[in-house]
Amino acid sequence: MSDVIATNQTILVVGGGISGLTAAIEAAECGKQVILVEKSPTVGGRVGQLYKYFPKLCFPTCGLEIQYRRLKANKNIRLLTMAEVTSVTGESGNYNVDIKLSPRYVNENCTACGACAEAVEAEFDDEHNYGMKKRKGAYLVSHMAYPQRYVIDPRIIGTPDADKAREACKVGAVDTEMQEQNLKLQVGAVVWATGWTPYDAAKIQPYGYDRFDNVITNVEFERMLDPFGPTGGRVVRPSDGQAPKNVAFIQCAGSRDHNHLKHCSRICCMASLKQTTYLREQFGDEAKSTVYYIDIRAIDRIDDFHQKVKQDPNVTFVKSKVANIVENKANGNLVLNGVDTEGYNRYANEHDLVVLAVGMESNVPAGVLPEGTVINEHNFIELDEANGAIFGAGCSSDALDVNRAAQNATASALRAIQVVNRVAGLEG
Amino acid sequence: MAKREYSFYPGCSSQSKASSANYLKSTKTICEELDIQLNEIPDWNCCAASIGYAGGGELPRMTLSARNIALSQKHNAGQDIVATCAACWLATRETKERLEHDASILDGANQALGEIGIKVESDIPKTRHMVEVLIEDIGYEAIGSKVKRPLDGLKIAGYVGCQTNRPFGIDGESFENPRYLDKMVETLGATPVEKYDKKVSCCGGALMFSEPEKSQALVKDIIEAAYDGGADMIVTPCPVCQMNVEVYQGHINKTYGTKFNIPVVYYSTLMSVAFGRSAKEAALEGQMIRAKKLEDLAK
Amino acid sequence: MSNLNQTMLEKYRSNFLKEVEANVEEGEWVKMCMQCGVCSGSCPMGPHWAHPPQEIFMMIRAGKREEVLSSDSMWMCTSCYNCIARCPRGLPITHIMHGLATYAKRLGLVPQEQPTAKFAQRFWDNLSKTGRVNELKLGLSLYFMNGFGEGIKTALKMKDVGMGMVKTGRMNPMEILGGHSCKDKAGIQKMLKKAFEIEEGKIAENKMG
Amino acid sequence: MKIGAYVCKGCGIEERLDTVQLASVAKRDGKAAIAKEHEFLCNADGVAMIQNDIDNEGVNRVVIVGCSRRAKTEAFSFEGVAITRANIREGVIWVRPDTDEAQETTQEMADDYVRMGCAEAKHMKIPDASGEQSLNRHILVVGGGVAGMTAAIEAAKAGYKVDLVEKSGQLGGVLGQLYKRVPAKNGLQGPVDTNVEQLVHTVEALSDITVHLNTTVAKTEGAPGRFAVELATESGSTSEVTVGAIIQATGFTPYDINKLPELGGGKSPDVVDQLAFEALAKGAAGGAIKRPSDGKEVKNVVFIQCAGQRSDQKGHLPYCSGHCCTTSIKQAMYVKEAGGDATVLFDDLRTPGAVGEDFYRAGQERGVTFSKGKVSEVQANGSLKVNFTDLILGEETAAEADMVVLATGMVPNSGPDPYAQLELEQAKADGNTDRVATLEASLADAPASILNLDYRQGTDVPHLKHGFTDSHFICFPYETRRTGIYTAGPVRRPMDIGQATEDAVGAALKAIQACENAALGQAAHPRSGDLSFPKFRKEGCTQCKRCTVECPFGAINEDEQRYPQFNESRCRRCGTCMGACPVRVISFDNYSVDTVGQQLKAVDIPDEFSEKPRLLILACENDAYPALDMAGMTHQEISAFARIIPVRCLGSVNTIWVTDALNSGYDGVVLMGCQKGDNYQCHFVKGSEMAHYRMSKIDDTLSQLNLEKERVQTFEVSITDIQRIPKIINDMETLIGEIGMSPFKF
Repeated sequence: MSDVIATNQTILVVGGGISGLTAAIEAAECGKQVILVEKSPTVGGRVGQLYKYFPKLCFPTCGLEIQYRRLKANKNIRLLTMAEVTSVTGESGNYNVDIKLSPRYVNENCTACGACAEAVEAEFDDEHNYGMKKRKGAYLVSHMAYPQRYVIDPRIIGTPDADKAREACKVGAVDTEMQEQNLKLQVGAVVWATGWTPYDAAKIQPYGYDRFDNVITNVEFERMLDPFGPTGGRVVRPSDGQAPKNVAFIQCAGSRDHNHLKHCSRICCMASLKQTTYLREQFGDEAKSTVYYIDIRAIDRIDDFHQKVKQDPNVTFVKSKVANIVENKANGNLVLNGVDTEGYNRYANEHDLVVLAVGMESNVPAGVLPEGTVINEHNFIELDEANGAIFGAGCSSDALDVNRAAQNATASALRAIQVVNRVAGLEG
Repeated sequence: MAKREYSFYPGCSSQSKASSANYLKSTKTICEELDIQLNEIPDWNCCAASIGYAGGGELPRMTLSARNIALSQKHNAGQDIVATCAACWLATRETKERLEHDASILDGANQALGEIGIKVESDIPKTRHMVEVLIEDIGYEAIGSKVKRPLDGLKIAGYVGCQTNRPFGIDGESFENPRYLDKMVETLGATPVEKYDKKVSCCGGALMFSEPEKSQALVKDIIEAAYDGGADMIVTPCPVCQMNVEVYQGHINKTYGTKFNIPVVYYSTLMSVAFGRSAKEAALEGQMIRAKKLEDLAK
Repeated sequence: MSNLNQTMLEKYRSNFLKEVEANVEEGEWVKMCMQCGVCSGSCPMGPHWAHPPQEIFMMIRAGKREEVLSSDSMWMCTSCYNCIARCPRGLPITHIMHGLATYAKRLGLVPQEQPTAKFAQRFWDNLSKTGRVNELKLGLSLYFMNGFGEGIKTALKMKDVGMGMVKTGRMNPMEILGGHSCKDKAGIQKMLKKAFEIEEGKIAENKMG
Repeated sequence: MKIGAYVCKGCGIEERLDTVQLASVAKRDGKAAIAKEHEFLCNADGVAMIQNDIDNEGVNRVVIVGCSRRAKTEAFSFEGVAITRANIREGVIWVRPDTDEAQETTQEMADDYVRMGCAEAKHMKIPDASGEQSLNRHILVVGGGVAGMTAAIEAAKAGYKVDLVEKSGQLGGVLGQLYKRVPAKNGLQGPVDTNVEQLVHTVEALSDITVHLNTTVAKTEGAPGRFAVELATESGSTSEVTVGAIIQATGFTPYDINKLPELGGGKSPDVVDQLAFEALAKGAAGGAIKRPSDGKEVKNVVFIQCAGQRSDQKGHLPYCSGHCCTTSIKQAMYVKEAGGDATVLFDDLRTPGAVGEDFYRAGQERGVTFSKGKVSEVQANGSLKVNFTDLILGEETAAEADMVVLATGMVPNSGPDPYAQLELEQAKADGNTDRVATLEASLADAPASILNLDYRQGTDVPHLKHGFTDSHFICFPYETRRTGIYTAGPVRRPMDIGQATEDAVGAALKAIQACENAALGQAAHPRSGDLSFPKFRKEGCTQCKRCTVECPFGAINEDEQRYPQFNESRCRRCGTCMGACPVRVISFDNYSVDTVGQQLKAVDIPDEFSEKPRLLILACENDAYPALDMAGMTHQEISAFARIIPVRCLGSVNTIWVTDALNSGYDGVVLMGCQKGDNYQCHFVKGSEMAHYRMSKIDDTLSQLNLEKERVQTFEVSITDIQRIPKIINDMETLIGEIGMSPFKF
């Protein structure tokens, strides 16, 4: 990694999700030098785990393909995967950054032929599928993974599996001796786009995510629709593999709640509306959806999608925060207790699957960014003079949908460019 | 293990010949076993519980608990206040927080206390439930090591109820599925009822007196769920829960044609038996519905 | 009492919310409710409330003073704290319900024969006399709170319970002759008297204010 | 020209195929000067081998016989040569069973791909830019509101010159009319200063920004890097600026409350919209707000959300304007601060994100009353009475108010819809008088043009929906159908001040990028960096205008002799013009009628009785081709008779390819493009749609050849159709089995 060249005129983009990719590519296509670091083995981030986007119901991988092509074609971008920023110090135009590079145990010779995966036996929870599925100890994160290069799970290093992987590789790409490395870079500006993690549903105790099989999260629901996902593209009840026909969507699961995340996560309303259409897609008229909400936040022109779903006779809206869920032990169904606040009707509704619309927990880390960086109580990076040339982008700046994240990332790229252009001016 | 001392607030119901006298008795027994010394707060008074609000407004209620706190500071300086009754614990702990965060309450309470020449000093002692002492200061392991008579073969529903669970609860436990009674039951060699989904449902509390039918309906579900889980008995950390769930089973049977007859015991009773103490020391005679299986063990 | 009601009525005519904020325990929280309804759904007595908490908060904002204060809803609170534990806005709902009940009582608006109101008062009288609750007297006073005839009926109905309690040494017939008490009875009463004065004083201020 | 073909033996290719034969096919049929095999072509040694041939053997056409063009791009990127791929890994061995029976056809498949690769290479040129425009680091911003000023400032801060054009006599726009604004930062705070003066001051202070007040754009011609813009002042004087890119930030107009009489709009001076209420608040400057009718201090204000919006009623706005909830909360705070009472009647309270939800809580803390209520009527006789259904308490009720504020929506200030203008022209040509009438009527209502583009396809930026000039793409908010022209703020999409500011910064970046790209002759996204652009053979051109009309980006104009002007820097390189051209005079250096046509002709066509049909698959490189790669990765079986050619966009498919294929004996042709229609997924907007249209016309050709029309089929596919796409192809093979082989085999 000694070949990574960075100067005060280089822009560091942290996070290879849709926001980081956008910021990096847009800056690079303005002719700027960019280093893009991603903690995981592939770029693509959270959107790579989605089935469709609202409101167009188009496929995220389609946009990723374009972004990857722009990325491959652009010589101004240096991509580092399995790279984690551990410290940023300094001031605008002059930051020192420490980066920890975890070993992939697979070098650039890899042709993604898959021989190593076939050879290895050990299996682990597949992060890409939120652990709903197993993957091999040697694996390609997804078919869309970029770089298109396999990874060896560190847990098989030192086991016979590691040797099997090495022997299976005809091109000498498996290097079990690879070590962790630390990299020090000097850069002029930092675009921070480390995205979000779905809020831990187990913490929302009344909904029993940790106790009831048929209570799942919205992100897990997305994975079910992937033909190569944990359920082969079919929506099923975890408890018995049956097709759910009466699904409840619970909004603000962990959002707008002082016991959990105080902020509104913005995307969850639209996500649930979108997911009701998945049920339509799979079960036609047989599928009923009920959305339990406080306020439906289908902001601005995409409200017409909300109106469209409202027209669907199979979708019911109940203005109510569900109080608690009890399992019907006989059939694994779930009884939702609460009160419909419109006119006050008490209900105890039985559903065969419950989808928790969990919100976004910002991934902005503690103690990595320079002292004095303004990070608000919701753990988002504010746009503030005091932050020098550290710019939060996408869901590091607020709870944003993909479109606004990409928009915001484009803006962050310009702010970074202003800094490095100023530096260039000074350095001549 | 060195002797542990606490400033003890027994509460009205655990006085001799009061509704939870048996609770106090068995608590004393386990304290002997576990080398705990309870120093009763001299001349403690009622906490007004959660039903005192109609007669006493905010300040009078707070003042009552403030008196106990002040007396504890004066006579049991430096000791945590420990209560066995959920209501006593909750009222005192709530008062502690209001006194600490609401200057006008603190001032008002101290004016009132001034009438009897005492006042609440700064740094109010921690106010804890006996269960917290057992879990945090003693620990399941130490408790397990005291077991001489494992409660083999007993299946027990851990009914936590409300006020030892909300709003404060026991550290590290969740509101909806606290596990500490189950862990306790396991520690004592018995089997807890898993997925006991009435575990934290309300028994009606004080409304058992004013709204008996409504409250008994709640109790019915609590008992039913315990039977569904195959429980031999129910264990609880709260006097109100114990009384409400135990003593009205006859009435409930009349109203609903059920055949309930399930013992409802305190964790302290279970522990006393498991620790090899006599039926008397475990206060088993205090069971309106005899806990036969425990009596047999205690023989 | 009811003249206090008049004064308050006049003073806050335009705005019941302000009245609640000024005079009800934790009343300043009412405005923070966002009408999600989780409290109503979580309440064990929910089915028996005329108006569950979230609706009461809305009614307060809508200025439905009579309906709220004279309703028996808040008297249905068992103090299970479910609502507090779950409220996404952190409203101390249990305490607000208690506060509303207390305030309604002060203004003399409690519905006739509201059993919990009566019991709660008896509980207070009982404890404030000696500083400790005398369960027997409390029990009996309770049975007879709806008149003598009723009382006998209830007493008979409760006989088995009473006997059982006595048999198991958890009730003492002799308590009728006094029973448990704090040593410093007098002090406790002085203390409570003072506390009341202070609280009444506050309300009085609001009355002028 | 010298072709080097390099056959990789790695990834199991050697085990499955006769690579010696592949190399000889490259030499014999592909006319490759050099054909080499390598154990593992993408490793350092393999790459060095190729580089050496380029440096020392004069190879300038490189054919990589191995993996897909999407794999190993870092390894196979050689400067100054044309590169093609014969995809025999994902495209052949991974989609064919490893059996003895399959061996023969699998080898034939690979042989063909080698022939096709060489044929393509032979007809490719190495593209170079036209040099039509030089670096012009100068940007035009239209609109002097918060978005426009921000865009100007941010572009200037990045070192670019800006001309800021404002129609009115002063900068500030709507922001300038506000008393205070909703905070952009988190925390339970109230309204904050707009700081509009600072913003204006900054604009005036920056020497790189030239402000033009009372000015409009009279004419815009040219292309990114060389826009010639004529500015006209009220006084009539004009001046011209030459800019590299344009940002349109013309904002919005509040929906007219006079259209809402049921809500008291226009019935009482005390019923106002949000902007009018700002004016009153500004007047009161922190004191009690006085109501218009009688100057009485307002003690009690009711705010009605979603007034005339989120409604399917005729004349109302169907959408939500996003900002109105927080705006009403802010205004309710004004009232509270002055000691009054404020009630917000809402349907859904929309205060998204961290800042939004904080502001909602702040409003509650300050005692603003929120009721979920549906207003039926505002009675305006003397005092105001708002009749509404309280949805929580479930009752009909009413609220007295000193004033009522209607939260009406945003109407975008965009120019007329260029496609309506085009359609009008077409209708006139067709003599469709009714259509002409309706279109003329609608255009008469349309606002005056903003940019007055001198474009073949209309005077302004195309609308997306409801008159907003937004991007159609979720991943690409700044996708524009007029290259080098970007819209920002509420003209693009309904939004609040915070978002408008962010939006302007992003638009500034895109404008800067457009200048830089133009200077290098590079394409903008999605074909970023592409240097090829359409060239045409003038002598062959029949001036049919199809290219100028069908270009999805309005890039092509017509010169005075009515020949096409391609305007390289407006062009997005999709090839739709090439597909459109009936006389096939349009081509790109590295992508032309020949580069594809010669590939399909290079395929070996067995005779009619061989039972070896040939299927030509033209697959869009954006979605269909990646899906095919993933079909390979997941080992979906694909017919051994398919020959797949990636195309830039289905819009670039010239029907000659299909007729050539049929004439040369192909048995079936399958076209695969992206979703078309309103929810189009085509990255070039209309490409897929055009292709479907053109193919619908091909039936005549088929019947002339008297072939069944099922032999040619067009599909809409998506990148996730990893299993469906192979099925489509295999179904075609089955179909041919049923209807029989083509007789056109020679």
